[in-house]
Amino acid sequence: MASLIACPHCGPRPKEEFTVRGDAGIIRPAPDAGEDAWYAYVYLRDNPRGRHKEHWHHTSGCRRWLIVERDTVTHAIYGVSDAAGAPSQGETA
Amino acid sequence: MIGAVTRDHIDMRYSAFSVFLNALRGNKGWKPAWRSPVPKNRYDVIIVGGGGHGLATAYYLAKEFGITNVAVLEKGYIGSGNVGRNTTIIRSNYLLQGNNPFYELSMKLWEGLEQDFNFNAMVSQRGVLNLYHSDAQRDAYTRRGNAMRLHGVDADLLDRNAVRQMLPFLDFDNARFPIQGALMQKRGGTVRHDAVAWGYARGADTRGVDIIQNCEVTGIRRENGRVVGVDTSQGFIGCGKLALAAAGNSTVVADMVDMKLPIESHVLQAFVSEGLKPFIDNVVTFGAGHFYVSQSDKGGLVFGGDIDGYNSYAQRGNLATVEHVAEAGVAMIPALSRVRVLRSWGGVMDMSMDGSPIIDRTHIDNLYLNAGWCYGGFKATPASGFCYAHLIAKNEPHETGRAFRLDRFARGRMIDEKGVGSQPNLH
Amino acid sequence: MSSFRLPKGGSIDRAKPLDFTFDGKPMQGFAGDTLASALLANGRQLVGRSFKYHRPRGILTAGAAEPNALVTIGEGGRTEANTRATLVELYSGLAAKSQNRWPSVDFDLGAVNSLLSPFLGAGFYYKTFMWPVAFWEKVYEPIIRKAAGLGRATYEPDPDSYEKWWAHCDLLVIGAGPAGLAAALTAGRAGARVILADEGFEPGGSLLSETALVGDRTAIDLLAHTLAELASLSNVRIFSRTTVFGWYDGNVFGALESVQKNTAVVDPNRPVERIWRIAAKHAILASGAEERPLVFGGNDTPGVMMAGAMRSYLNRQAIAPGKKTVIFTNDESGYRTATDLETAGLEVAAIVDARASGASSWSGRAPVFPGALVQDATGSKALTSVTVLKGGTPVTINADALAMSGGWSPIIHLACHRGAKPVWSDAKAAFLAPETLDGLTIAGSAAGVGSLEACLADGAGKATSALQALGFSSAAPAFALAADAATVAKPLWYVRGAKGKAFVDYQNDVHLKDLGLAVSEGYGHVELAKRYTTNGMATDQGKLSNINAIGILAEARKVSPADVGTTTFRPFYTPLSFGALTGASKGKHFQPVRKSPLHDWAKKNGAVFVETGLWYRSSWFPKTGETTWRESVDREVLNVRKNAGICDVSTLGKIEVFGKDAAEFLNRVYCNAFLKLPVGKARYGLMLREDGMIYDDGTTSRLSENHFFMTTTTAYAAGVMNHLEFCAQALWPDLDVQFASSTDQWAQIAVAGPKSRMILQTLVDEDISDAAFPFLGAKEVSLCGGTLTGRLFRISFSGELAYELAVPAGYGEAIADAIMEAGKPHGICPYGVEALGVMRIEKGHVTHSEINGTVIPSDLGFAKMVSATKPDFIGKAMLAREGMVADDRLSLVGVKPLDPATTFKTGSHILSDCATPSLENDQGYVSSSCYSPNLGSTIGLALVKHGPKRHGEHVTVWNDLKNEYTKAVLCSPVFFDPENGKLHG
Amino acid sequence: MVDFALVHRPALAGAKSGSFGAPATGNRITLAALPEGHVLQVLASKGSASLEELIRQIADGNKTAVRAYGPGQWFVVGDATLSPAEIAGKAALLSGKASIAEQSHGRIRIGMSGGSVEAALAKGTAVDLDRTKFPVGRSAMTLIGHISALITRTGDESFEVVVLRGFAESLWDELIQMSLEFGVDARATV
Ligand SMILES: Cc1cc2nc3c(=O)[nH]c(=O)nc-3n(C[C@H](O)[C@H](O)[C@H](O)COP(=O)(O)OP(=O)(O)OC[C@H]3O[C@@H](n4cnc5c(N)ncnc54)[C@H](O)[C@@H]3O)c2cc1C
Ligand SMILES: NC(=O)c1ccc[n+]([C@@H]2O[C@H](COP(=O)([O-])OP(=O)(O)OC[C@H]3O[C@@H](n4cnc5c(N)ncnc54)[C@H](O)[C@@H]3O)[C@@H](O)[C@H]2O)c1
Ligand SMILES: Cc1cc2nc3c(=O)[nH]c(=O)nc-3n(C[C@H](O)[C@H](O)[C@H](O)COP(=O)(O)O)c2cc1C
Ligand SMILES: [Zn+2]
Repeated sequence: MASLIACPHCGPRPKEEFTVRGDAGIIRPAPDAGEDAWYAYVYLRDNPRGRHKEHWHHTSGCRRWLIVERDTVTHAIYGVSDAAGAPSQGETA
Repeated sequence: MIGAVTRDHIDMRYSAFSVFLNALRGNKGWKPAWRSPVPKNRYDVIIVGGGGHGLATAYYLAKEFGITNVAVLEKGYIGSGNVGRNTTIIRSNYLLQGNNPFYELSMKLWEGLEQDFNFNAMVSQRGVLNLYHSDAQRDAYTRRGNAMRLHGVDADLLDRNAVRQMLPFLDFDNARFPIQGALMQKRGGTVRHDAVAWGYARGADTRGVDIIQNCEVTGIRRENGRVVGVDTSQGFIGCGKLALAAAGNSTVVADMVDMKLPIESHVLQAFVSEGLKPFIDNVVTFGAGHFYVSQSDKGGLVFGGDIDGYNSYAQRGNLATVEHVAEAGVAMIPALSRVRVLRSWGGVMDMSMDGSPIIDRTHIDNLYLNAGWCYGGFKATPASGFCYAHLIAKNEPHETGRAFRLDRFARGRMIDEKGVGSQPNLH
Repeated sequence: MSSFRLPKGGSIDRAKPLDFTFDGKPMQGFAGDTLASALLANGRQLVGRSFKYHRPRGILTAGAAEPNALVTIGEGGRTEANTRATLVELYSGLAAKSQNRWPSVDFDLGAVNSLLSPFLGAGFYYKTFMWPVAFWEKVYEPIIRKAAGLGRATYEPDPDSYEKWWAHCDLLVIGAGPAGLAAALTAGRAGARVILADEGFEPGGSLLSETALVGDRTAIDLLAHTLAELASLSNVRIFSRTTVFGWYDGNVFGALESVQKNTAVVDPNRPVERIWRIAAKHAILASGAEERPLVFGGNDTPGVMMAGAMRSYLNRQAIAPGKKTVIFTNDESGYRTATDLETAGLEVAAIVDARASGASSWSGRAPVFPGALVQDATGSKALTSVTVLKGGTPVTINADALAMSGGWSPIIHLACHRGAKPVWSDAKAAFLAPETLDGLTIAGSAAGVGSLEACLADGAGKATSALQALGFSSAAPAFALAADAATVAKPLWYVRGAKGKAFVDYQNDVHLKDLGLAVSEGYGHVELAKRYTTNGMATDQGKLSNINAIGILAEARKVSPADVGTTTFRPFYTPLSFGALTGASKGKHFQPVRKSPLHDWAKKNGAVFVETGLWYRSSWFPKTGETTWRESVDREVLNVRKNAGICDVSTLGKIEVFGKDAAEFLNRVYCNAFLKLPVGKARYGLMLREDGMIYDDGTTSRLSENHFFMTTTTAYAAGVMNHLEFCAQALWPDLDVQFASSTDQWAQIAVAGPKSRMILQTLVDEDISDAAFPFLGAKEVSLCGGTLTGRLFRISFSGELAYELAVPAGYGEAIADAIMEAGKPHGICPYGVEALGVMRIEKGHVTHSEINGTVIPSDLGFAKMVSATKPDFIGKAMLAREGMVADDRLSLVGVKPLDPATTFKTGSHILSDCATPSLENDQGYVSSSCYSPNLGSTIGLALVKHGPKRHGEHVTVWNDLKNEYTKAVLCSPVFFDPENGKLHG
Repeated sequence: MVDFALVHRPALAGAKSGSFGAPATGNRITLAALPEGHVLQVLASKGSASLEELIRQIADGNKTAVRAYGPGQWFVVGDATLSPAEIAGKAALLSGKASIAEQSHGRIRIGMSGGSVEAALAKGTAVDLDRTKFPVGRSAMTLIGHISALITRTGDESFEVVVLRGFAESLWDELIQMSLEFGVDARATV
């Protein structure tokens, strides 16, 4: 993976154009959710062997945050979508 | 106190003399460096992971604490993990109070290790230089160097000319980011990675520890809140205490007891060049890009850079990172341009949320955790094994490792050398 | 002497002689020679010395697997060590040198190691050199290091250039032998975008040395026709001299093209090497097969050669291997070599065939010994005789050449770069790549196919199915189906009872006994054996040795090769220069340069520049007569505080924030309140990370209801932009907010000092009196009588009455000039980041020297800025943790020496007065320091335990690195104008 | 107020001009600094329906004037310089539906053309610029070497590159480097 990521807006692009943030499964708790919830949000991530969803930012492209679903063992990519659900543009490549 | 020493051990002591003797006997006399035992039904302590830390822990449990009914379970072959694939740099040039004494203890253990476990691990204190290229970096190294001195660790701040005299082949004349100087630790250096695993394995084995290869832990059995044993590819094995030392696979094993860890697994690549006559005598790290290099005793330039940046359990990386590392290499040493890179590989690292490790008990009272070593765990091997053995034997953290607590994140007591926070791929 | 070159034959161009040297000796070859073939033609068999025992070594192969013929070519910055002579295309002026020998390759003192060999068995160094302790670094290691290694690298920089190139195709074909050509032709005809890459300097692979007929045409003729048709197809690109070195995720292949490695005169407009990143929808690996060496005594004696290589040198370069050749073979290919030798009129003394059955058919003159074995080859620097075990009895045959063929191993290196494990096939007696690989198909002998016709058919067939999957339904195979005629022999891993050393890994001097020792010492696992003996770890990566090592381990462990398995195939297929991997990004071009719109303005005002990230910033403006930077900086500081100064702050990050929810959004990303910031006002904002640490700071102004203008620090501009986009897109997609980076749109100029208003008013059309435009005012202004519109902010980093004026970048220099002009009568001067730094320290303003990722607002005295009323903002929740409220946190204080004549440096630690230096007694450290010309003393900001409670306490500022121990006092971090009188002036 | 002439300093004023690289080849590359006219960054407000039509109205009519580079994000470029008032007028036209960020000085346009222009650019970007995949009018925000820029195909053998002002000179040098083997004529002044 990451040699080429198919950005839903820009088409296949190399790793150099992206910034990886990590686990896209974590959801920001409510302000009053309590210490444990916040600790979990800030410090605990899914780290599976296999299928995993991550936040990738197309920094040198459309500047959209994407959700890349991939396999952490084979590096196969199952799908890439816009984190805010923006519809994919007629991809350019 | 000294653990049990078997006759076999005495016979097989390595020395110039034993090499000579065996040569005359056509080298037929050598015995296996460690046995390949069938697992017993139960051990007092089971260590998951036959890497540097697991094997060192077993060695010190036997040697320092007399606990010899111990098994090290390794899913592959010994050293198949990061201990067998790292760039072998050892140093104790840390900034923070939690880290600095621990890595210095490790350095002291390295300094006596080979005679201690009777195996030449080629501990080579050839000096580590961290280059700086800006006033801000110099100030940060001044702070770090002084922190080291406060603990009696050797540190020197070199200016541009001093560095140039030592390493005239660095780019001093045409650099995009001119070298201003370096923080040097003379006692830093390199160690032959495989030999560390083998030396500890042999040392532990001769003291009665069972080292069981091709034995993957697939499950952890619990009865009324305590661990009673592990399911493995070689069947169930019971234990009194279970100690995890699975490095890059730590969260996978922890998941077996539904324990979530503040750790992500990332791939870090390393590289070796074709064999060359002596080219560079020290360990040098670049300050304006991700690159560090030393020369192995075989002649290969061993070097590396930064992690690829995405979660991975594949021990292989990405071409873009390879190119990035090479660019930084040539920026530091222009003459590398015509040197050929022979091989690249990757290892899976347990990146923690503050870049520092965890050696601690867990919510299960006979389950122990050793993880979160990031790039830095090879140099830590002896101290990690020593402190972890202490924790397992006495159920009390060793003084020197006590900052590496699992609850420090929840308590807001992070040990963050880089100051980048809970973003593992930046540590 | 050229006796080894036959008078006729081969594909060399005898009309084009090429002069070169070897170890300084002038020699001649022809166009079409490799360095290896040219050396052979000149009777140079002994070309190198081995790694450990310094044994004389000759040329063994004709390709990438060469373990022996490693030479150093080129001079000065072009010196290249460990170069395979077999891959070097000969050119005139080539200078080659042998390696790892002293004084010469013919007489090498290192050879005494051979006598010591019993003591130098595998891993001997792990067992000794441990005493005395101090001896390792001082004595043993230097000796080992000097002995180890092969060639010597240069310290001179490389004069040549490199580059990288992306390529895209439907089908990448790796290898231009029969299989690859057939695949490429099939795909080319179907109209697919095809790239055909081959490492050789001419395409054709084994066809180039093939004498057999294909149907009714010669192999050479077939090759010519195929290449002609491919050349006529615009959708096909042929990359010669291009090695595909790695297969990466996303089906991207890395390839190295050597562009100008075949000439002594380098055209500076082109690179010497170029890396291709090839994005292929599908690829066909037609890399061929490697002939297996046979493991017998003295199998490394110069004159012993792979049968296929011997045949290639004979047929391509008309090289006679010697006068009298013995063939030792375990399959048919030995006979092909024998045939071609005899056809060329050379004597084949005997064909020693390990197979009891012998050859299926042999009509040549040479006698065949079925079921016989070569046990030893003898000769010190060149082969003289061969001992053959025939019907159990040894017979000696005089010979000066020995061809060996142990069978063939498919070259599946690339197929295994992405984690696939090879599978052992008893039928093929070889490891094959797994059948199903996404995006890659193996064809030809790389897939275990034997005969030429079958390889052609296989390549064509595999291409057809690959193309159909890609939607080229029309694709039809370019060659008809053909049965595989080749037979596969039972492998012969080694010959028993050899007297001499039987080498498995030539380059690393690993011999049969070493592998035995590894097994008996418990290192029998193929990976442990590799590491313990170093088999397969040399520059050839075991292309020849691994398979035999596996066979030998299998026998020693009494299991099948399937159970032993292979070691891991890793990039690179063949070694790759740093230069190629680096491309054009070297020297000053290592990273791009980012220039402020005021760069040239600063330059013409005499600025001294400093790298700040990718930017260059002006650090001070020396005046003639000033000899030290301190002089200039002191003057700038004093002048700004007395009169006025102008400073380029364009590198600060600037972000336009738009949208109905812009205010709500900013209120959530800053820890202080922004919701009610009035239009026309600026506010200092603190941005936290979710873990509560301060991430960045800066002023943000409200230009209109739904339009804010945010500034960030120079270093964090990009990071903050990413962070804002994450919050907007991933956390709160429901908010209507958009961002545009306008850092480069604006030239931003700080004008500071008591006279700054007077000066600016001459340019600004609107009234900027304190009443009309008070502290923290922010608005669009008209400049110079309406000629230009800019943005004016009344903010101050220096603590003076100060403004920041933003104007469209292209007019930055004009406006800066105008300000200088207007300021002249008021004594304005340009000042740089150094003076700025001094003034901000005097005022106790923090930067990233303090905001280092481990501090929270209260550490820096910003506790009151953290909104208690906002329900939520990034970082709020985590601030409650015990460690964050603990009172032993390091927090901000000022520090100054008791004796102004003394000084201290940033990075020094703080110890309580007279405390013994230790980590336990460490109280904190100096985060920033400077000489303050206003206070006439060094001053510093420090992060210290209980800091604010300790003002007035005497401490030691401890800088052991510089033996500098300064008595100092802790104080308020605001050293200058604490009442901010000047600021509001 | 001081009397002074408002002199505009082009971003590439200091960049090198002239002919470089291989002597005349059929496929020479031409590199030209384009007029620092207008570059407007248009950002769609949340929930705005497709704005292409509206945005075309604020452009100067040139067929490659509007350049989409991501969802709800466009650059509108042209040779003419626009006064703040003119830009305000265009903003009004989009009011509520999209915002305009003035980037006329922040982004620099470079024209690149010639027989081997695709090949030269392929040394920098991973975008497949093949004519069938990347037709005239198509744009892509991408990395060229280490610098990110907006590439637009403006003709069969011509592209336009839009880059941050601060990086313009660096990119200019890189583009020349990438073109050397084909030969390049570079005009840094409009
Ligand atoms: C490329 C690279 C370069 C590095 N460079 C340096 C350096 O220069 N200096 C430095 O100090 N550090 C370096 N490191 C870090 C260092 O190598 C590691 O932190 C350290 O080796 C980890 O400890 P370990 O040796 O016990 O890990 P490992 O050797 O990885 O041991 C963990 C073992 O656990 C086994 N295991 C995992 N799961 C199971 C299971 N379920 N059952 C059984 N066994 C299991 C694995 O197979 C593995 O053998 C580097 C790391 C890498 C990857
Ligand atoms: N069993 C046998 O008798 C036997 C075994 C092997 C080969 N052969 C004969 O050899 C021929 C095999 O044809 P083929 O096309 O399969 O192989 P080939 O050897 O003819 O061609 C392979 C080509 O790929 C190139 N190559 C290999 N790796 C490369 C890489 N990474 N990058 C770029 N180029 C690379 C090689 O330089 C070579 O030119 C047939 O004629 C066959 O009869 C016979
Ligand atoms: C310090 C060090 C030096 C190495 N030197 C060599 C070398 O000279 N030749 C070689 O082929 N591999 C060398 N390697 C790489 C190993 O062959 C191997 O790739 C690495 O240990 C990872 O194992 P794997 O590739 O089997 O996964 C070296 C590795 C390390 C850690
Ligand atoms: Zn994109």
